Amino acid sequence: MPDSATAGGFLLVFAIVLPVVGALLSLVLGGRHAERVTLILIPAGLAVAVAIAASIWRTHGMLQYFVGGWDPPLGVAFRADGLSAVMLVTAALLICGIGLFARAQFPSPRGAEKRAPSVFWTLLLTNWGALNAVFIGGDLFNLYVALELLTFAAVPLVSLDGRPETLAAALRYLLFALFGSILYLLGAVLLYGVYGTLDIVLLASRIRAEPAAWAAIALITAGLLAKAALYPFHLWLPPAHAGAPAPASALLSGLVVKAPFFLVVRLWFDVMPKIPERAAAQVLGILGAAAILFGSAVALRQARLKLLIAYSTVAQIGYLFLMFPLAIKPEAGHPWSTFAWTGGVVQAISHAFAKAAMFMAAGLIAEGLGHDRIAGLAGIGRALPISVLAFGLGGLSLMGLPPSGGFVAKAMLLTAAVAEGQWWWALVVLMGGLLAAGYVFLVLARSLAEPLEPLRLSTTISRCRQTIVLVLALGAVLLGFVPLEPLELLQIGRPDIAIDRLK
Amino acid sequence: MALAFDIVLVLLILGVATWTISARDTFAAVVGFIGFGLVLALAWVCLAAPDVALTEAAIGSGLTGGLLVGASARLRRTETTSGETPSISLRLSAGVVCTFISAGLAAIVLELPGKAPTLAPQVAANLAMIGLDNPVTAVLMAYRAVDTLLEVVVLLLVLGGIWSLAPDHLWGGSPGSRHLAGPDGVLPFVAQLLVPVGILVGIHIFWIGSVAPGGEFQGATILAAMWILATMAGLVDMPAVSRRWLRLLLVAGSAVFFAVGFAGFAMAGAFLAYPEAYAKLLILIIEIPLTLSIAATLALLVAGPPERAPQE
Amino acid sequence: MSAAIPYGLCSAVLVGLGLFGLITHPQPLRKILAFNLIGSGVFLLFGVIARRGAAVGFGGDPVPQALVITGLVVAFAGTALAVALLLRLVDETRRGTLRDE
Amino acid sequence: MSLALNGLTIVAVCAGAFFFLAGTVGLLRFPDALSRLHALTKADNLGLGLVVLGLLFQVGGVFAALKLIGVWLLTLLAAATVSQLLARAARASGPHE
Amino acid sequence: MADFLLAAAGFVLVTVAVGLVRILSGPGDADRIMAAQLFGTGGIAALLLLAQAMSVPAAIDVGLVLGLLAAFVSVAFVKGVTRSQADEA
Repeated sequence: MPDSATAGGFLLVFAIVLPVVGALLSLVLGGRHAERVTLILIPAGLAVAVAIAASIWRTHGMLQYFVGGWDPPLGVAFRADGLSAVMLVTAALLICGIGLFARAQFPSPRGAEKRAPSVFWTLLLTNWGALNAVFIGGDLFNLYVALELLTFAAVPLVSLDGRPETLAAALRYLLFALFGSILYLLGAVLLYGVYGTLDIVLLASRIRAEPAAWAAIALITAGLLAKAALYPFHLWLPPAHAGAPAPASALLSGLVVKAPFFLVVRLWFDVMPKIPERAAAQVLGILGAAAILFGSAVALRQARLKLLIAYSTVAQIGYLFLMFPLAIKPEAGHPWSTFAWTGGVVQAISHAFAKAAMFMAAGLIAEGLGHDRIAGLAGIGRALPISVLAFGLGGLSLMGLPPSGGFVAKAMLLTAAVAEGQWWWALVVLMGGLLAAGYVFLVLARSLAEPLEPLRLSTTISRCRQTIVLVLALGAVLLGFVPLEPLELLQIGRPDIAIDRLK
Repeated sequence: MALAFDIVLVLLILGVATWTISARDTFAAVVGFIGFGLVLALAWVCLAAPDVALTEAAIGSGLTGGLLVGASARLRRTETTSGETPSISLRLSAGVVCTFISAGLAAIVLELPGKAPTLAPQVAANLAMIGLDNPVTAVLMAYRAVDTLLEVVVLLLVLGGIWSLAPDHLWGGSPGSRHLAGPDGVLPFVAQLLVPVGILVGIHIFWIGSVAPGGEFQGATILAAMWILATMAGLVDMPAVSRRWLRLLLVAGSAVFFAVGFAGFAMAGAFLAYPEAYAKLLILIIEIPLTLSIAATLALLVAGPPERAPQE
Repeated sequence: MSAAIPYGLCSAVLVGLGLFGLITHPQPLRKILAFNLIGSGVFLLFGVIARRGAAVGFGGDPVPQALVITGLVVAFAGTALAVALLLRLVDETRRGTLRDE
Repeated sequence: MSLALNGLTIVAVCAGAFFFLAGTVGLLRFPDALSRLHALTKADNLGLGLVVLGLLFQVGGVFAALKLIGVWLLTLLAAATVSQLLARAARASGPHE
Repeated sequence: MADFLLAAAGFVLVTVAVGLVRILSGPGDADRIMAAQLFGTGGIAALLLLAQAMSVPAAIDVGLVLGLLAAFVSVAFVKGVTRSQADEA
């Protein structure tokens, strides 16, 4: 672990500052400029993310920056390891896709400023900045502020259309999120009280197995689970994600819920690798399993497409938490542990692409039909073939069928489960895959059915937007072709590098 | 004696808090919450944290109190319809869980290490480098300036979020209904008296922040409260939120903060670093626009989304 | 040193009380109030920790004190957003019922 | 000298405390909102005034003394106007509920 | 002296806390605001006594802030009530 700022560390500052300054600029300039600022900043932000990843890949070490030149514990550090870099790049790519897609949905006309576009573009940038701040934050309190920024940027997206249902969904989301962050803060406060620092790396070196530390971890984890909508904290997610406009749903489901998950991973594997009890990891796994089975089963019974996708998010979040019992179980650094850990992270990334594509495809379908009732989808496969194809490809990843990122992730989790003798998790993975196949095929079968009367779309859907969605879905598929080699990037900066055994 | 006072105060805090939770009437609970903020401010003084006491009095009790009182008065009429009470079993199990959590936390508090960890020596050692005498301001503006910067962004963003709740045709309009001065004008008279005094107090609290308890957040909160008071008295009207000057005012503080932060790259070798000789001056340069921006943001946060169409 | 203990216990009870309110009250405004109580409990605990860290002439560790100030402001922002959402929701549902859609 | 000052402080603060007590009793005993209002604004502001007076004998600087008096004047002003507004609100809404 | 001031602060605080019982019995909103106001004035008195007893001069500033914002909250209340009546009409 480097104990001073590393060369190139300033890039981390830019990862946060660029989107945030952009958001402020859009607020001041307003109107049409919000969109313009966003579209200019997207390539810049993508370049920063790629530069960070490249630097880590090249130097094989993590990036670190002390803000204001003050070393922790007095100051605040930003750090990026391989995992951060991968998440930064994923976020940048998705924001890129969402931004291009949203241009048609939130156009900024000449003349007076319009509400929805100005808000959407400003919040898109803020979400991005907050996500980046979470991915590179090195200080528990700074992360608290970043998480709050993320929440406050995400909630108004849910109620963007101003209908009472979405307002209620936004309020419920906000209350859950506030509850989560206060628990998180309580845990952080306890840690400071015992160890005198909020810096993650210093904490990792000072923390011991004692009641206060367990209580703090339990509180922080519970708070983050409420924000990540893991079963049984999932209640807020379906109405919120289904009620938001399609690009916003893509952002919320694809990226925003991954931020608290990322922090749980950071906490359990990097800050306190020695602390978590196996029993606690089993609890997380059980909640994950419950989420998979419950979310998928409820998704099967949905009558509306966007709600179906939202419940599928509940289920897919469950997979993320299967990595804990599998990766914590043997001594960390064990090859199967690394295997399961990598599987969980790949699941996070592939789900981000797949779900963003599916939500936006559903948005296009709903736009074309004027509704999103699954029973009324007949004929849409012929009318909007590219969107339906994108939906199907995304679904492939959710089911865990090859070739897709979801397949790689689920195969890794499955293998680790079998190899470690925790076969019950393997069963859950397979069951979840079958249920996912059920709801994806349900939608596809309806879409490809012959309509009773010829389908007429209420508006024409541009091929360009459909292509963007397809590209994102292909991203999820392509992750399945990535050889294990680049996954090595994920391991850089981890305290226990077991990478050579992976090969 | 001091311990006896502490115990009286703690019992009072808990009594008021229990009232806030158990009151049947929402408005009564809100009033209880304001009283709660008041006793909490006393507690902060006893805990040797006058800076926090000021913030608690200004934001925790005052501004939050005003916001909630206004909201609960408005919700008065709708409340009777949603009067369903949770089942006994839920309350019982919740009670058990919460008691358990409280007991656990209490046990941890009692078990905190005998030799408490502290960063006070490190804060003190670097104070001279920044040229401030108030250590809390030093933490907020130098050591952990990035938290403060993000926090200001949070405030602005929430304001944007609240504005976004306006119906489409009211976007860019003014928040709240137009308050007209009453016929006999008690309120305008009071406001004319109170607002100038309040502004002076606000500036005073902000200004002493570098040497004594106080600072930009506390000062800004008072300024915000005075602005709202003047609006409610009909002395001034809330501006339309699409006004360019208003947007500039809101962003000015964070813009200067970012600018000085970037200048830190060139002058002191790091983002948000201050060269030793100019640290105090630079912090002041940030703080003045920051106070004004925060004051405007806080006032508009309380005012809510636009409710009147912008006049063309 | 021991002077901070009553406040520490107080913060523990506040968190429990607020949690209870958050779970049992159906009205959103009461939930917002309860959230603020939990927040106060957490901040008070941080204050106790700061007080325990009194050293070098300071009455308390300034770092947690500063963080509490930041936390209070952020909590206020959350409360303001929640209240605005709630008021808007009430307006909208009332209008909705009047409109008979 | 300081003994005399301390004595004055004790007398004034005790008197102030008494008025707070009186205000509370009034709040509990008087029958309707308007007369409670009457009792309240008189008693607690007088109480605070006496406490401030008592403390004036203790503070060191002129500025601190001015601030103390300022606190009192502020509460006085606030209380007076608010009781005006409240009286009107109480009258407008009547003895309902 | 400090002990006397502290005791006086405690006494005032307890006294006004009894006044808070007034909130419990209501019945009108105006009663509640009044009780809060009594509590506020008493709280400020206790704060000033505390400031002197513990020699924290900054606590006087806290008193100033509380006095200012007490007025603000009460005005917000009156405005809220009139607004809700206007919404009714």
